Amino acid sequence: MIEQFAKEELENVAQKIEKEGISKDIRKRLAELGLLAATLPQSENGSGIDRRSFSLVLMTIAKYSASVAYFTYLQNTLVNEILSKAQKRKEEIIKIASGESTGTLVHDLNLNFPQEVYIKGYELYGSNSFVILPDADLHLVLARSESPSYLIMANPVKIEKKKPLGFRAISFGVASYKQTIEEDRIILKDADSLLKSHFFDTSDQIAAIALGMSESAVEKAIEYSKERKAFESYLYEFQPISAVLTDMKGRIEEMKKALMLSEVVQDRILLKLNALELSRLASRVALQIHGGYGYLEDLGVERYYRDSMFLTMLSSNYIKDIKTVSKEIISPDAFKI
Amino acid sequence: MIEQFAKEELENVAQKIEKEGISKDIRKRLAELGLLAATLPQSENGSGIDRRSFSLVLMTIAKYSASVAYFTYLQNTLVNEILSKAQKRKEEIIKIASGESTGTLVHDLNLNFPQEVYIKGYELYGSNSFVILPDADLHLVLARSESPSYLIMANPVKIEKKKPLGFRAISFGVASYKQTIEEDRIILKDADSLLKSHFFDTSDQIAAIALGMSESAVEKAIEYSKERKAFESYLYEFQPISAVLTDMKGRIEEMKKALMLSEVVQDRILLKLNALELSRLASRVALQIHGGYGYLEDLGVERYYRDSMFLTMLSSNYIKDIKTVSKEIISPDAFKI
Amino acid sequence: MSDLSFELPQEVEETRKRARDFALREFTNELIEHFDETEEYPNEIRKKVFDAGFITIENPWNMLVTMEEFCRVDPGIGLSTLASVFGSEILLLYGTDEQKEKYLYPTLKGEKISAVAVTEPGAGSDVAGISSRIEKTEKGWMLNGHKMFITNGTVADHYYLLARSAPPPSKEKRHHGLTLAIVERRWNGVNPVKLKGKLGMRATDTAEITFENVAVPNENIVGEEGKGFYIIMTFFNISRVYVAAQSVGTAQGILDLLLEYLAEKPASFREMEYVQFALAEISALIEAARNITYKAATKVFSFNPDPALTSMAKYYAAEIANQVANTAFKIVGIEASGSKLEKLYRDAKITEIWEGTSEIEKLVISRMILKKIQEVK
Amino acid sequence: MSDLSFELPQEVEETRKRARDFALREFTNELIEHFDETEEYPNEIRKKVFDAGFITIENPWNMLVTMEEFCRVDPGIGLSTLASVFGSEILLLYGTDEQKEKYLYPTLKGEKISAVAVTEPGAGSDVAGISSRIEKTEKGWMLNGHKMFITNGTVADHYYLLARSAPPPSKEKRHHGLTLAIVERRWNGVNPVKLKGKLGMRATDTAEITFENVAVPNENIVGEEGKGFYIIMTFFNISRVYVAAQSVGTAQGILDLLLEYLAEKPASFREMEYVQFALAEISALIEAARNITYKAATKVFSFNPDPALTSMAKYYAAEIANQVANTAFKIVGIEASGSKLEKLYRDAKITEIWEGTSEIEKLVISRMILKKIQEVK
Repeated sequence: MIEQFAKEELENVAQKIEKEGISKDIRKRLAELGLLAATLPQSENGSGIDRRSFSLVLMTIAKYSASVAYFTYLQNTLVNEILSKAQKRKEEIIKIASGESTGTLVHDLNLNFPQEVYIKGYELYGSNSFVILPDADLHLVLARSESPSYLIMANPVKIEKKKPLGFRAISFGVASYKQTIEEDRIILKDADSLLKSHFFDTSDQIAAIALGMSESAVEKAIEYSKERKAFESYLYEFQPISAVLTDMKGRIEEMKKALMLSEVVQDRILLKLNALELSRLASRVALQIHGGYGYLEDLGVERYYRDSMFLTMLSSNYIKDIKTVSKEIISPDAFKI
Repeated sequence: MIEQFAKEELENVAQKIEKEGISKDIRKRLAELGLLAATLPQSENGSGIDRRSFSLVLMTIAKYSASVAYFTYLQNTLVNEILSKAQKRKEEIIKIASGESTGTLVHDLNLNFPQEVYIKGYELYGSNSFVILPDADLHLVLARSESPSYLIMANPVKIEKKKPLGFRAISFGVASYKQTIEEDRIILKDADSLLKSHFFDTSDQIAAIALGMSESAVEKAIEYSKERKAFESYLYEFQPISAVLTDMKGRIEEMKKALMLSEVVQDRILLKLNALELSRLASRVALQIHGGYGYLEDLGVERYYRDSMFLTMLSSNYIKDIKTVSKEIISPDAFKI
Repeated sequence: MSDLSFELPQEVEETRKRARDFALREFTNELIEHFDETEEYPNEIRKKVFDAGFITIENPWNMLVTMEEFCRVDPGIGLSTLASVFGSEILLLYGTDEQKEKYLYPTLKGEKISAVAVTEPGAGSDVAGISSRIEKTEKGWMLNGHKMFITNGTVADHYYLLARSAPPPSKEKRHHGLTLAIVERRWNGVNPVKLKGKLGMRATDTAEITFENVAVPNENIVGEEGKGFYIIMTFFNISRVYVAAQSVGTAQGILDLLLEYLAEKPASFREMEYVQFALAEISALIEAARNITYKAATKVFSFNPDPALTSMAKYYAAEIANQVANTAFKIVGIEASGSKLEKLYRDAKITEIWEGTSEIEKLVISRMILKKIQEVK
Repeated sequence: MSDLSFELPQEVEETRKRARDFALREFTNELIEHFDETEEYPNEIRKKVFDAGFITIENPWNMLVTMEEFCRVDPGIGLSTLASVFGSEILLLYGTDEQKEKYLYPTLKGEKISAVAVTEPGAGSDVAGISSRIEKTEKGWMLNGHKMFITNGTVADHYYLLARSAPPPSKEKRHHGLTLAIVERRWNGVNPVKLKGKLGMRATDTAEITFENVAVPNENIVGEEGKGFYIIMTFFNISRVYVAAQSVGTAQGILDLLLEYLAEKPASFREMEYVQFALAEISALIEAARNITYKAATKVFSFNPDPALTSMAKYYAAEIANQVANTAFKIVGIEASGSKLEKLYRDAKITEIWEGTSEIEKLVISRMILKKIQEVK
């Protein structure tokens, strides 16, 4: 069903979505399919989809529109993982789950150096320069204070959009805050470590998006290799081309299987890193096979090249990720020097 | 149980086995554990172990002695896959399954160019320079003729052993044949394609051995990184060292999962290639971390370096393997030029 | 003690310095963003580059290091300005005095812009596979065809164009019967259309051009009729060295940005061994790419080209530029967002594609090696 | 038009040719196998190498290309014979006339064999971490310690040995207080034990050596007391260039073997694009490794060493040698079994380990880069 939705409603408009953004119609369709509060139990207005199936959903959507897949991931993160766990703000959950409004999470956990959003008393101030979907209706903002950190429902005083490298259907930019917040807008305390473990835990969902993108890039390349001739032979007849495509296919299949069985968080993080790397490689190969045409946006191939790197930047920090796993599987003192 | 056997009966003598070969005692123990006719149904004197479990067995043994794992694989290939499928020579099956005698398969399927073993009428002649276990009691020889190829039970007139790069517990070398064979020593007709599909189909077993070796190499390296200091810190504290070890661990875990779900033959072939590559990389990393000590045979680390390449050479031909899969998943005309 | 020297002549090093200063001063972030955004051709900067004397083919080393230093700051503007004389070596080597007078010298004076029109929709790297036709008429020649991805396509005054003048004598001799002609953009029947939406190098002008019954006078044929393939291959041997320099410059630019990033952050960050290893690896790769590029250039610039070496330089340097971009991102991550690093990542990819894809380069290299085997036998 | 030149002087190229001919003639397959099998030191071949005039430090380029060409045929015998003067640069640069007379000149005449004894069981790449002690006595010095992986350890007449003569003044200055001494193998208390069972390079002599109350006369101290670390680092800057050449030679040897294999097989096999691409990639990598090695050598041999460049050469060339071996195996597969390719695969690995592991090289490179950041700030 998701396959059908993605194929029929996203495939042909994928390029248009990139230009015009994810429309309310698409959000509504995602909502109808129960994908905006996917893993939330039905009792809490969710769809009760199990985690593994949700990963497959993301992978399928990513094959047709990586932007829509990432958007879906982001909305679910807010709704399923954060708002619902915080046992708060039922009305916001419903709004996002229904596609009525959009939400975003403003944090600096994948950055090498913290962004300056602080809370002092009830005063929230500062800005973050790397916000995905800064024009979302709902901002959940990780704010640092002297002791713990807080996740706060806030409204930016100013946003400044920048053209992102990838996921151009989704806005990106700077969001600045300056407001006095009410008590009930504090969603989580000690939000830093809770968010971190959330991100680590959902690493497999990012891996799923990366794999969907990889698969799609490779399939496009195979298709093209069957249409395009050079030196009077089809591209796929050339050994190095079929070898690299076959190799990619194999690695995708391998990681898809690993995705199904990755229960431990360290495995998920490493799978994410590997899948992201694969997606960058697959997009580079696909672009290369398309030659000059691949370098033009018309064929929709260069998009994979940008999206795969942008997804990497958005959802992983190699040093932090590998450090986290090293400490777990080698020694708490690992990765020190 | 297998873990216990491997740990107790192989770990401490692994280096000794490399020097002295796989003794009859070890064969007997493997037989007692039902590992020499592992996947053969009990009705045919086998142990009836399912395929997936057998892969795990090979992986476990390979962690302690790659030579013994490969030997086990080889004996099973003969007994389970070939002799039993050919519905012939029950007494040979029993002998090998019991560890009483050893068998080998003499073929050229992983070579770029065929070896010269021919059959003309009932005359078998020629030689093969790349035979594993040429001093086996039983030789199953792939002999080419004008039309189909045959698998023949033969006795070499001469063998010449060479020191192999890896698996030094197992002999390796040239075997020459010159004999008139009896009708009933022809095991298979059109053996070429049957053996090919056998090797492709059991690619996951080779992957399992490669993964066992990788795991063991990485674990040895982690252990050493916790004992050895440089610049007054333990090696594992250095970021590049913990990063590479963590990365390897992740890839091993990933492939282990893929191994469990690889049902399609193409997936198995590609998994084999990836696992072999990983084993070479892991052994190189492990040796590097051990530094000069790694370069000496005493620590048993350089062995992984040799064994991983030797296993690669024995059980895959990159060009042939990738071509086979390319033709299957891209087009019958793929990988042509 | 040795003839070996890895030092460029002082004059060239001075040009390098001047080029770097020029690029840092003139290729402002604002302009870089502007041309990346609008995909306009940076004609004003081109003129400045001319006036500053960077475009000269007297000592090609000067152009080479300028290419490197310009691309280090911005490959889009950098290449775009320097490539305004694209193809000049063709006339220099094969042109008649009249052709030089009419086309080459005005170009080298900055009065005209040239382009090379070889690639076609159906024939990218496979030069011999082009299907544009140039046929003899009573008065001269008639051109019909379709060219693709032509750099400077809509801004050039004239193209050095390859078309088929006779059918290939055999399957093995597909590269026979191609003829090179100078075709002016403003002639009747020439219709260039700007291609927009490139991943990177958006300051370069790229066009699709159709030619419909274009009359080409006899005097505009370059070299011998039917021998255009060789002329173009000779030219590629030169132009590929410049693409290698583009790659080296881009890679160096990425390292510059990474070092800038690190310099702004607390020392503890850059002292992490993981970061140090990445810096070491990147530096070694750039060093290797630069040496091989210069070595190929010494051959080409002394009229003794080594096609295998040139192809190694082109393919290896392109590979390195892309690899280095990936490594830099692994460290900087999302903080590179909106930065020049992002742009160089997009720009770098073209180096594996134009002037012969990496695949073509590898075939050139291996054919030279296999020839040796053949000779030995 | 340019000072740049990638051509070695004719004299050096002649030496290279002589070295190649010598190696092809003298390093027979039989001998290669013999020394690989027995792990003996090839002393007879060493003498021949001497007699043929290959061991000379007058023009170090001659030694460098000889190293390359010897290792191309067999790294074990090749390095082992050339390294019989290992450490000579130490005396050349820091030795007294008496030390030169007694140790250096006889070594350079082939009458003695030298070795460098730095590495210890507990301190490989971490030179400052060594714990052998050399202490002043009434008459001279007393040495106690334990050295490991010493090339020529059981065949050398004397060692250039580093030991601690004073405790480090602080944690940051661990490299202070180390002293370099010439120690003869036959002195009382010196006990070298040959290490057998190496993965490759089995024609080289490798030893573990214990020193028990070894009396060292005053005149055997090299350079200033306590400054041994600097002497050794200066020496490594030289010796690493030779290891880079070893790697380049090994890599080239692997390519030779691959080409030999291909030449013997039907042309259709080597004309497969997959094989062609592999050849192209291998050739480009070797070209890159050789250039960087020669560039580092131009610096070192003109007494203007660039440690970052030397480390790049050492690490990059080693990386390439190992990578190239892997690629070659991918093509030849099991048919390489028992061939020299197998042996070169085993030999190649050491280049990433000795004379500073690849990890150490990377730290040297990045420290130089980070220094620049520091200076700019």
